[in-house]
Amino acid sequence: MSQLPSLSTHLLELRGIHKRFGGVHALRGVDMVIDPGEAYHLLGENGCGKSTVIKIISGVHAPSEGEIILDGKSYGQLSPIQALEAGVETVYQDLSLLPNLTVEENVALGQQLVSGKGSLLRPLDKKLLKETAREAILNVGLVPDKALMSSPTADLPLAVRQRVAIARAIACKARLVIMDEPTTSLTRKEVDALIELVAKLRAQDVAVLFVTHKLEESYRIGGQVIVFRDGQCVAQGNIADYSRADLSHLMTGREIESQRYRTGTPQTKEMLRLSNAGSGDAFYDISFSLKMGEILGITGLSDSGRNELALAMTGHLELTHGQIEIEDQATQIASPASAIKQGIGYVPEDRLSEGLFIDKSIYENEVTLIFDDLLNRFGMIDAKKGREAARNISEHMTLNTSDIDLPVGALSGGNQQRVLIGRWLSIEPKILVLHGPTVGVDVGSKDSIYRAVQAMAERGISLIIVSDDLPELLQNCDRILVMNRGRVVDELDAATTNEERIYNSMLASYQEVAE
Amino acid sequence: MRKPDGNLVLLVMLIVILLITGGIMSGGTYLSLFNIQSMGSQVPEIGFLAIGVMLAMCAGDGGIDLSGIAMANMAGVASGLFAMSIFPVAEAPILFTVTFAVGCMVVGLIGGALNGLIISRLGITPILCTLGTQMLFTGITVVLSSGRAVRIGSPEPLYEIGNGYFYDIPISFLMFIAVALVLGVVLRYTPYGVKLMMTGANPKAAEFSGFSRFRIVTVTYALSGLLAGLAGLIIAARNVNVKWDYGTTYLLIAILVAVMAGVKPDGGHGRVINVVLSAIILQLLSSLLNFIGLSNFVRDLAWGALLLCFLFVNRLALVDYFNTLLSSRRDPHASKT
Amino acid sequence: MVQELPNPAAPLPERKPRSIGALFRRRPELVSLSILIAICVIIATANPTFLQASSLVDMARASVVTGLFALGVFAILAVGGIDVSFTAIAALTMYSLTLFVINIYPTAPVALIICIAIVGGAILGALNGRLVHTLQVPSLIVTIGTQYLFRGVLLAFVGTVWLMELPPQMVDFGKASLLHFDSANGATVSLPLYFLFFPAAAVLTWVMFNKTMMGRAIFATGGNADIAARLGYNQRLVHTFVFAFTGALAGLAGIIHVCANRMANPFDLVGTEIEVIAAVVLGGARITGGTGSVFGTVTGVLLITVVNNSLVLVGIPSTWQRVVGGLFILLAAAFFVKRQK
Amino acid sequence: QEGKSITTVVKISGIPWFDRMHTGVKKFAEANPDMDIKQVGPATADSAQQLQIIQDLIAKGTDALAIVPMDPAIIEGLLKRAMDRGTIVVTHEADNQKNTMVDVEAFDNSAYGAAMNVRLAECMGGKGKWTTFVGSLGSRTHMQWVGAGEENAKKHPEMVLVDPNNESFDDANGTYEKAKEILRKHPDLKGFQTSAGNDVLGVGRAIEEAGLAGKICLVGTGLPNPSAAYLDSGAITAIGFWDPQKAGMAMNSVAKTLLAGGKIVDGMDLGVEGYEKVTVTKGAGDGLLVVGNGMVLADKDTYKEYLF
Ligand SMILES: Nc1ncnc2c1ncn2[C@@H]1O[C@H](COP(=O)(O)OP(=O)(O)OP(=O)(O)O)[C@@H](O)[C@H]1O
Ligand SMILES: Nc1ncnc2c1ncn2[C@@H]1O[C@H](COP(=O)(O)OP(=O)(O)OP(=O)(O)O)[C@@H](O)[C@H]1O
Ligand SMILES: [Mg+2]
Ligand SMILES: [Mg+2]
Repeated sequence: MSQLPSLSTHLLELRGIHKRFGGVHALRGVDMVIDPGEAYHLLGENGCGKSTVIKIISGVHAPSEGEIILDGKSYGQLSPIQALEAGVETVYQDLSLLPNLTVEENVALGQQLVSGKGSLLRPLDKKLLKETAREAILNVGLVPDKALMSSPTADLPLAVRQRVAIARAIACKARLVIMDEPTTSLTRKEVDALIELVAKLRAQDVAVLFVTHKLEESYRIGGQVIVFRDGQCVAQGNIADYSRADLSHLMTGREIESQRYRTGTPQTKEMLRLSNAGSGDAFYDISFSLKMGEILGITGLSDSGRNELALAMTGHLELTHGQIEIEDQATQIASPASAIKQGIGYVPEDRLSEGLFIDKSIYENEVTLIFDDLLNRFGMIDAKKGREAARNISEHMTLNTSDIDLPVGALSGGNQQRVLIGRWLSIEPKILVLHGPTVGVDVGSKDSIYRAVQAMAERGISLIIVSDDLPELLQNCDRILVMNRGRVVDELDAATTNEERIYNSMLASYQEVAE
Repeated sequence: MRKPDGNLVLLVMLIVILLITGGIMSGGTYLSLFNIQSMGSQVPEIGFLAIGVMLAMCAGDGGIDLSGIAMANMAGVASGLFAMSIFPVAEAPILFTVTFAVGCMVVGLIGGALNGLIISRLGITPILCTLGTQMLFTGITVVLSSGRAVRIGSPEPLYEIGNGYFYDIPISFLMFIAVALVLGVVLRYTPYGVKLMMTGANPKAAEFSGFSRFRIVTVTYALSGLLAGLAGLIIAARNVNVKWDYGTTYLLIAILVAVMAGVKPDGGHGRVINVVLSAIILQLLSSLLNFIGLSNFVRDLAWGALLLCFLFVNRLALVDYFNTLLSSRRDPHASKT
Repeated sequence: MVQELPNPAAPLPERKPRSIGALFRRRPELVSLSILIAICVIIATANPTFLQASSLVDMARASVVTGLFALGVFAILAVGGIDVSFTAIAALTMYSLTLFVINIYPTAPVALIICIAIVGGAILGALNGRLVHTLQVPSLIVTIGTQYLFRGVLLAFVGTVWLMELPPQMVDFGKASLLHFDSANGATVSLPLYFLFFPAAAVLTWVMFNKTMMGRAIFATGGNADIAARLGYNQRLVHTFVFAFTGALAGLAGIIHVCANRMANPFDLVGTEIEVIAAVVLGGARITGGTGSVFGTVTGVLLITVVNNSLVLVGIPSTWQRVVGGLFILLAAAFFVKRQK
Repeated sequence: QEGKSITTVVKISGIPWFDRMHTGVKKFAEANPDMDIKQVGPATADSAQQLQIIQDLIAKGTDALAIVPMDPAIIEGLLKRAMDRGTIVVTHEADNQKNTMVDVEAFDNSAYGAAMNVRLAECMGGKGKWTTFVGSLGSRTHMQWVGAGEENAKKHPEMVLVDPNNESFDDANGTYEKAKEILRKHPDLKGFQTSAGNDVLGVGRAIEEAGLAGKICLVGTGLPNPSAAYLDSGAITAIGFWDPQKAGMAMNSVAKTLLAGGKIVDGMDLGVEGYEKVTVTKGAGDGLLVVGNGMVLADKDTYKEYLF
């Protein structure tokens, strides 16, 4: 890696970037250098400013102070169009796909927008659009058939959307591709394809900047690591020179070791049993049972039916075959409300749109489920009782603020997730289904979420964790079910199995089923 | 209640300014007891409708109630015809009034519930649904009354509701304030109210939390209808007569009042007290213009300008700035380590 | 780049069955079309007079002003807004312009008058757009404000007197006919020249939406404005353009209204906005933005026009007309939702 | 009566009819410089708006109100309170208004409706299909006029009334569409009797555009100036009206008399053309009904005498 003094050799350089949002000082003097053809891994805890620095590079935010040097030219701030013109393409954390436009348009419109320097008063070249989109879609390993190209992105599963977003980034002549947590909903196979793609991009002298919480992927990709803490860059260097412990330490300022969290053991009472359950063509013949205080992991590729299974157990999807028994009583779960009434809780995958009331207070978000139980004798909500309950939850979930009147949106993602999980403590469900409980959450937050999960199992709640994060399942579960093409293909003891074993089982069986 | 509500502060300041201006410009007549009473008795009609609009907006998903005034007129006409067919006005004034008043509320409640059912069960967008029911209700009123005004008459108790005073305060205004208070409490302190606001803020999360959207939406629109029914009662009590085309301009004005009160059309946010103040402001301004004798076309202009001013002030966050000077600001991240 | 073989593990998006239901879901305007056809069949059965050429010509004529408004409203709904001020824009431009022509430039050619109307409407619309962009509040609120403002300015400062004596060239333009023939009772039926503006505007709108970057930018903004902004779509331009576009159409509609009626009444037009919005929504545009089509909008306009202009024909007495109209909106909307599910 | 105030409240300000009335009010003000005389009205045709204006005027302490109610029934309660407070109340176009001291009418409504129909029947030759338009079904005077018209038409057994009482909402364009539709449904229609001021303009345009001017008869309320072109072309057979200017002056004159404590008696002269010898009877309520002689029926040949 050459560090020449001249400006022009760097693709991009940030000097003394500060960013304030009202009273929040998100970035406190960031210096960073990006060179062509290199891969960068931007690491840091939730809320340390990673997304913010990216948004500054891609022109979404203007820095409060500092200088951006792009291709040797200095800017006080960039506009989205300037950044795009310079070849800075971004896959945002929220993907930033336009839900109502087709895949084709999402992928390829940007190219024509940029080549017209942002001018909108010009004709649209449909042919060029199709060609560009086709090529990019092929490059991310999707099949560019008409059905896909002409669907609105809102109709696609998350994993496909994520790849469409990546396709958009590489559809233009990119020189720097930024990806903010691009693999959160990708399965291992898809991640492999992405890693190959990155290698290809680098071979064409394109720089790639990753923001990620998944260290093992960063190690596989290699390149430089940039560590942020509290809005400052605390380290930059070759990733191979840092151990996991080093990085954790740099990010958090404290030691966190990887460990198996699961301590308790399931009780004998059977809480839930599915027999030959099925729903449409999403999943079939699912049978398993769950003991009191047991933690069951369910994993599989994104189209394996695991998401639908989670939804069906919690009243969001109708079960068309088989039956569900709760405490040996055959039952039906017709709606989320009925699931809750029967003691089944659900922490959805997408916490912002499905879980939290983002501009309502922490208090309201924590006691959401028990408003009807907080009544005093006038039929009003007993605020004292409610706040008591909310404080209790905050404490249990080790929230980093004691002010329960703050809007929940003011919390970082990890804390938000804790509120969402803690909500269920208020009704002590019999069964709690956690869907991707730590997606996009940093190490520190993960730690406290896992501890809280274990404490729930100790108290006799049966838990189901639906997740891609294999270490998470291994660290927390008693058993792990692997799903595939709508069926359970393997059942493993979490204490004795390992990641490799699960992957092999998952992929091997995938091919078997496919045949 | 923990943070002073910027909009509330603004509304209160505006009321004070209008009262002072009016007092000065009219040489005091504007502030005379008679005029204050007169203005007070004019507030409830539009006030009830505006609260109804607010409720619908709070329910989210493009919630709006365009059928308010149509429902008020329908309530007055239908309930009036019904009550008159049972009790002769002159002989049983109390029974008549009670029947009529209850009838108004029942008709409003049913009409509103119909809106709610159509929206939550059939999934029709509120704007289309209430536009359709607005025409339907107006049509029913026309059919019932053959398009003529229906004379409700003014038996003593009904007259009192519309024109009487309780310690110098118009009874209709007191009724309005009482209903607003009850609603304010309901929205703030009952599970229904809190759930309404949360559903409006994020319908999907509400569903995941097991709230019954069906029940919340139906109850909300039914409440909005109930308020329209009350508006119908007040109209009948004040004017002795009810008619299908009364108050056609109220449709937009009710929305104007709600919006000026800071109700978010996206749902999930709205305070009854702000709507009450906002309705009062509109009344003060409108009476002031009538007092000065300005052309009534200027009133339209003034309303438009006032609304845009509100938006500018909110945009520039002047009120927040003002508030920070008043109270020390909490930093959400202060506790972060 | 090297073309890579499709990854076998890539989950294919499941193909939607090509059923009628799926087709209706993808193309809601077909639902509107079906409703339109059904309504026409019903009316024609009730009174075959409906199928006369003269009634079709009458419908065509009656749809022009609503249609021009509706195309504008469609653009606004597509960008994710609602506009209730376009009727006030139309009223303000048409009245001020007519006043100007009568008093200052009585010999102005019609083409020039129309151009001024379009430009005038566009300027007022652009003001809306800028306000929506700067104030960052839903456009419904802003346009309620500007509706009052524009109408207030018109009536308080420009004038309230009806202008009955239009310059001859405007009257001639309103009378000029595209084709005319005599019906059975010796009455002349004529399709006015100004009718052409509606299809022309529809085609123009279609081109704008489907053949320019702006069209995509409008849909992008309607889908999600924040995302569109960070992807480099200039939001200020998009908003200003869309509202100006709607204003321009409104200005055009206003002046056509004047010429067709042979008088300029400043009290006209305002109050019809909700009906126009209903027409567009019945045409398949979602009130939340990002969807809809020109074809659907035209269908929606025809739907409303046919219903409005056939109640007497079908023999519904005045007293019942509102009940029927209201029920129609509800039924059509319900059918719509059902088919879309 | 030095310094006393009379305010005329019209249905809606700005429209030609009430602009014409305004000229009368201004004339009256010039003649009475020591009084405070004005005209106001709502910006929109909505009885609720008019109600508010009247209420504010009462609160302001106006001495006398001369009101042309949008809807007499709706303001009954308010007018009662006004009179209880000592405000003088005079109305116009509201012979059913109970709570008024004096209601001034330009003519007898039934006579007017019948007169228009006589003119229509004459034009139609006493036979053929005809129809009627009203501003709205709730408009009492309009319903009285067409009612009297229907009554008169019974004298001609061959006149057939079809699809009666179409609502025009005083909107020329809407009336035009509706007239076209009726002409389509009844291609052999021979006559229209209309009520609201704009109806003749809408129906007239429909007739003219269909090339039926002179073949179909149209008699209705309208003002000379706006109707001129259609009268000339023959699309409008005749218009009926009374002069709002005179009506405005008559109302103000009555109000002034009442303010001075004077009496309104049968056969008195209000000092206004068409109201030189008014009939005074008991009104719908406790007040009086004053009927003048202000009816005008004008056609192609005579409308030029009334240019407003
Ligand atoms: N739009 C905003 N308004 C106010 N504050 C903001 C905004 N965006 C970010 N911040 C602040 O900036 C800080 C950094 O946020 P950022 O989103 O960059 O974190 P991050 O490093 O991306 O976290 P994560 O790993 O969870 O994605 C946060 O603590 C937050 O307080
Ligand atoms: N509009 C906003 N106003 C105030 N703060 C914001 C805003 N948007 C984001 N933030 C802050 O940004 C921080 C990070 O937000 P972000 O959405 O990136 O979640 P996160 O902490 O990064 O979680 P995750 O990694 O799961 O995305 C939060 O602490 C939040 O306080
Ligand atoms: Mg984040
Ligand atoms: Mg981030």
